[in-house]
Amino acid sequence: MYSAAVEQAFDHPVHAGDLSGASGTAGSRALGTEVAFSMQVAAGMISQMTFQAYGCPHTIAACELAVEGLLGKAPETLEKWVPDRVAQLLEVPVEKTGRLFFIQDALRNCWQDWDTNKLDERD
Amino acid sequence: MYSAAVEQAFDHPVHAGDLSGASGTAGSRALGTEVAFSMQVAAGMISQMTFQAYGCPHTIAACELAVEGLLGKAPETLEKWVPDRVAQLLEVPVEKTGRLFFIQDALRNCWQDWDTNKLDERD
Amino acid sequence: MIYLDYAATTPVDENVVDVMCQCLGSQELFANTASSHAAGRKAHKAVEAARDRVAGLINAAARELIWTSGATESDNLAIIGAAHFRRLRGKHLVTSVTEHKAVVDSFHLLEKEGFTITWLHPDEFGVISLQDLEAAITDETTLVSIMHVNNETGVIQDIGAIGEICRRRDVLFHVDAAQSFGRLPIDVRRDQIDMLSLSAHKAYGPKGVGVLFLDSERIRRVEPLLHGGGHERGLRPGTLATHQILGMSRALEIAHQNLAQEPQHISVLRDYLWQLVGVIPSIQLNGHPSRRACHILNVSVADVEGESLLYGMRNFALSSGSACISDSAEPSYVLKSLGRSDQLAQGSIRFSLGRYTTRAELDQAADTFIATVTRLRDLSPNQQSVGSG
Amino acid sequence: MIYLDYAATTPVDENVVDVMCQCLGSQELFANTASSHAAGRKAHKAVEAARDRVAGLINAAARELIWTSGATESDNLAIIGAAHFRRLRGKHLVTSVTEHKAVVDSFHLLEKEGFTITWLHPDEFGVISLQDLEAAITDETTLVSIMHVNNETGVIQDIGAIGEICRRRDVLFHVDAAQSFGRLPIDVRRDQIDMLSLSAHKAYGPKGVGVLFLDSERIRRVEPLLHGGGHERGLRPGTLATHQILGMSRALEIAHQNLAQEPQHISVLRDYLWQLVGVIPSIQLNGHPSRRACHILNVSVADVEGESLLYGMRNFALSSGSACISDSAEPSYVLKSLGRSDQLAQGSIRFSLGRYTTRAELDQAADTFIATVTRLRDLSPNQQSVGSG
Ligand SMILES: Cc1ncc(COP(=O)(O)O)c(C=O)c1O
Ligand SMILES: Cc1ncc(COP(=O)(O)O)c(C=O)c1O
Repeated sequence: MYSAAVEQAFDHPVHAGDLSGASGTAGSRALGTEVAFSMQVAAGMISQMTFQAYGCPHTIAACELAVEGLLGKAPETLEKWVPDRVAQLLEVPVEKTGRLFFIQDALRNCWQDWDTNKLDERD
Repeated sequence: MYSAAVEQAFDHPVHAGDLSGASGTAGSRALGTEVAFSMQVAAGMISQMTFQAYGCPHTIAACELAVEGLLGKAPETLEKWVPDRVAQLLEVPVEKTGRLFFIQDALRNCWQDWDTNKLDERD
Repeated sequence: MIYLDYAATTPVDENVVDVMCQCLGSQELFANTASSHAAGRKAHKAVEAARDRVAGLINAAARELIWTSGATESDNLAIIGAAHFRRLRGKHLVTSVTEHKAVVDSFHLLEKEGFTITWLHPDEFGVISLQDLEAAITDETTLVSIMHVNNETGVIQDIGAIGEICRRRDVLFHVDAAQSFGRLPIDVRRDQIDMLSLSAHKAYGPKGVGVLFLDSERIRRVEPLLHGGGHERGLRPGTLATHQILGMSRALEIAHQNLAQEPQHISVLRDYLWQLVGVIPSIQLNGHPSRRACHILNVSVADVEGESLLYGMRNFALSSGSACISDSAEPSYVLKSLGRSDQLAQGSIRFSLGRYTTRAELDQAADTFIATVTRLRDLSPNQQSVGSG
Repeated sequence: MIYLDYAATTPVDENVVDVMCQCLGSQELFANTASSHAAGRKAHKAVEAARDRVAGLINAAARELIWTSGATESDNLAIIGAAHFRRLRGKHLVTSVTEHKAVVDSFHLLEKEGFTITWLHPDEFGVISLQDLEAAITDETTLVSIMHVNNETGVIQDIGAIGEICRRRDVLFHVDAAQSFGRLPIDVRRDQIDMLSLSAHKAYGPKGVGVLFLDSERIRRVEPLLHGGGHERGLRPGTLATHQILGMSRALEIAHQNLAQEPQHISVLRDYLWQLVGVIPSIQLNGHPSRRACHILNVSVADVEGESLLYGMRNFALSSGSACISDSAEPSYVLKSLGRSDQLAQGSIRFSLGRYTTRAELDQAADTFIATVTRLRDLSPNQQSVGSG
């Protein structure tokens, strides 16, 4: 039902938390899934990133893996993030893959938040 | 289902057979029960009596007991024979007591046969 | 007591008892298979593995099997469920008068509900004519149900040929195979069977568990008889009985493994018994002389009352008709349909042999049978049909 | 794995396993109870003795019990069978929305067939109002079905009072007592119950066997769901599973003997557990605070997603709703009917305790539960309902 990768990430999420910096959320408790990301960028790379999640174990684990994969990347990567690789790594059952789009949305929102703030700085 | 008395009489009927003498039958194979009695009378008493039966174990056992009870009695006893006592001794289930009336009929027929012959003798 | 009533039910094979007792005693397998926790998943896996194994034995896929409480329920679900689900397509059904009560009574219900049933009559050997069967099928026909092996006579119907006809005429074909599993090979694909009923307790498994096979391509759905919870694809609710299911699957596997030798061995014994008792004057074999499953020898003897015959054989576990109706004194409807008189139907004995039957047991049975018939005939009035008076 | 899912199913009591394995292994009891030979009669006697014993435990007579494949079948046979049989008298029926699926879905079928159902709603504690119930009964009402103990919350309905109303209004009263046997005394006469469903596997007996009680004075007949053979007074055909029936009777006898101590002992444990976990902020007890059977503690925690909660508790066998529907992700309809939000219904855990539960197990369960809730809450975004964008 739950792969070993889900179990590991669910039990020991090392990137759970909240940062000051850019942030993005998606979903709601009423929808059963609500996720939030926050990050800090340094030297054009994501230097710190955390997540918060209300959702099923697959959702929580997927957030953890998403953050893991994004750290050290350019912030633009957030915009292009798609859940396929994480879904595969975690063996997310098909009927649940829809939930991962909340992660995609939240990451885009996080990127927009960062992008807006960056533009602000240029002005 | 079958009492010990039925078992005993079914397995070891000592009065099975056919005699020359008065006889009476009742029932038929099509009806599932057919019984026949024959007897000889000496000194106003039934001196010998036998039965034949096609029927269920209760019927066979009842024939045997009927003969046992009638031997030594006056031949008129046949006319008044009713199956109650035999049914009780053998613990015949209620739904089967109907079959014992074939025995009653056959005994009456046997008595009539004897009675007719007796009358014949008188003439 | 010598047991010669394997067609009524079989003792549970020791290996099956072991499997069941282990399962019952286990700390692990008792959980509800519908539970999502680890214990539940373990029980679920065991049940699904059993489903897979049983499916393999009849050349079906696991998803095509429904666990039931026995062949009676399987027959009812198949026949009533399919007829109801297809009632808009047509309300004509075909079966035979020699089917098991579970089938006959399911059709009686449908008849009361307004379906039209064609009741095929077998020939004097118990065999259903393929011509009759094909002729019975109309545009309104949705279902044909014909058993594989008859429970009273052992007669085998040509289900392969019937399957071919039904498939060609696009009619569903249900087979009650309760008596044939482990005695004849069963292949639902080869024989083009759409629904098939099995029971564990006719094949050295536990009573109270059975299977219904539903061809996944041909059968979209049948109307369930029981409602509540989504178990078994919504077709059969109720907590699955893991120990029963594992027991059934073990029993059927063993029976299947034994297919190469056991039926052959048992039919030799059965023929031996027939050789012994066949010497009785006016004895008749009920059913087809050769197209019979290995385990049943059903004979009628003239001029002997059935109940006394059975009572004379009381040290043997035997039946004088289907065990399921031996409560009643009615002469067997199966034997009557072969043209036997009431007396011959009633004066019949079904010897049914099995895995543990020995030649010595048959010697004893034959001796007692011959002695009983002789004695009861000697005891009978000679005249036939004498009226009273 | 620590088992706290006794409401889903119970392990089979060792004494019951012994009885069943003996029966299965026996040379004597395997025969078909419908067979007239000595082996058959012996099996028949054993089954009838079991029927007599089980009847005694609920103050019924042996002839009033029908063996079934479980409470699901008992519920279906009682409800559908009685409604069908009495359809000419009236087509209105009364039940509640918190019944088990086997009851709910039986009524859904009847609704589709044209019966009118009044679905009673419980109060926030899960209790059905007697006023509501009495008000629902019309001249057309033929049947009321209310469960004794709810399988998700453990809430006890006042079946004595309902029985009194039904008897006075001359309406049949069916009770699903699958969860209450062995936890509360059951007396069909005192409580004026006309039909009652039991299942063995909720009371340390085997899965796949149950009982339906039918009051012999009040119920002339119900329409059978299965057809074939005359078993069980024509109400339930199929070869009786002797080992299952003897197992059920032994299990119910033991549970009945334990009535004086066991429920009391288990309710102390359950209260202990509530004391431990009740400290969690925003935790709610589901069901009535006191009118609850001993074995169930159902709680909802706010702001925690149900699936992750259950996953955090995965070393425990637990359920987050009725086991029978835990396959689906739908929030429990029972909890929703008590007014719980989707989240609270989904974020619920049913701890169900039993004969083998220990205080140490509950300590572990409570520790893990508190830790999991805390951790998941910490993990959650603080804001409620933030839209995307
Ligand atoms: C041919 C046939 N079908 C169905 C059944 C019913 O099986 P079960 O006892 O499993 O309900 C039997 C046996 O009684 C049978 O012989
Ligand atoms: C209240 C209630 N009724 C009926 C059932 C169904 O019982 P069974 O699994 O024996 O069919 C259950 C358990 O699943 C139950 O808890």
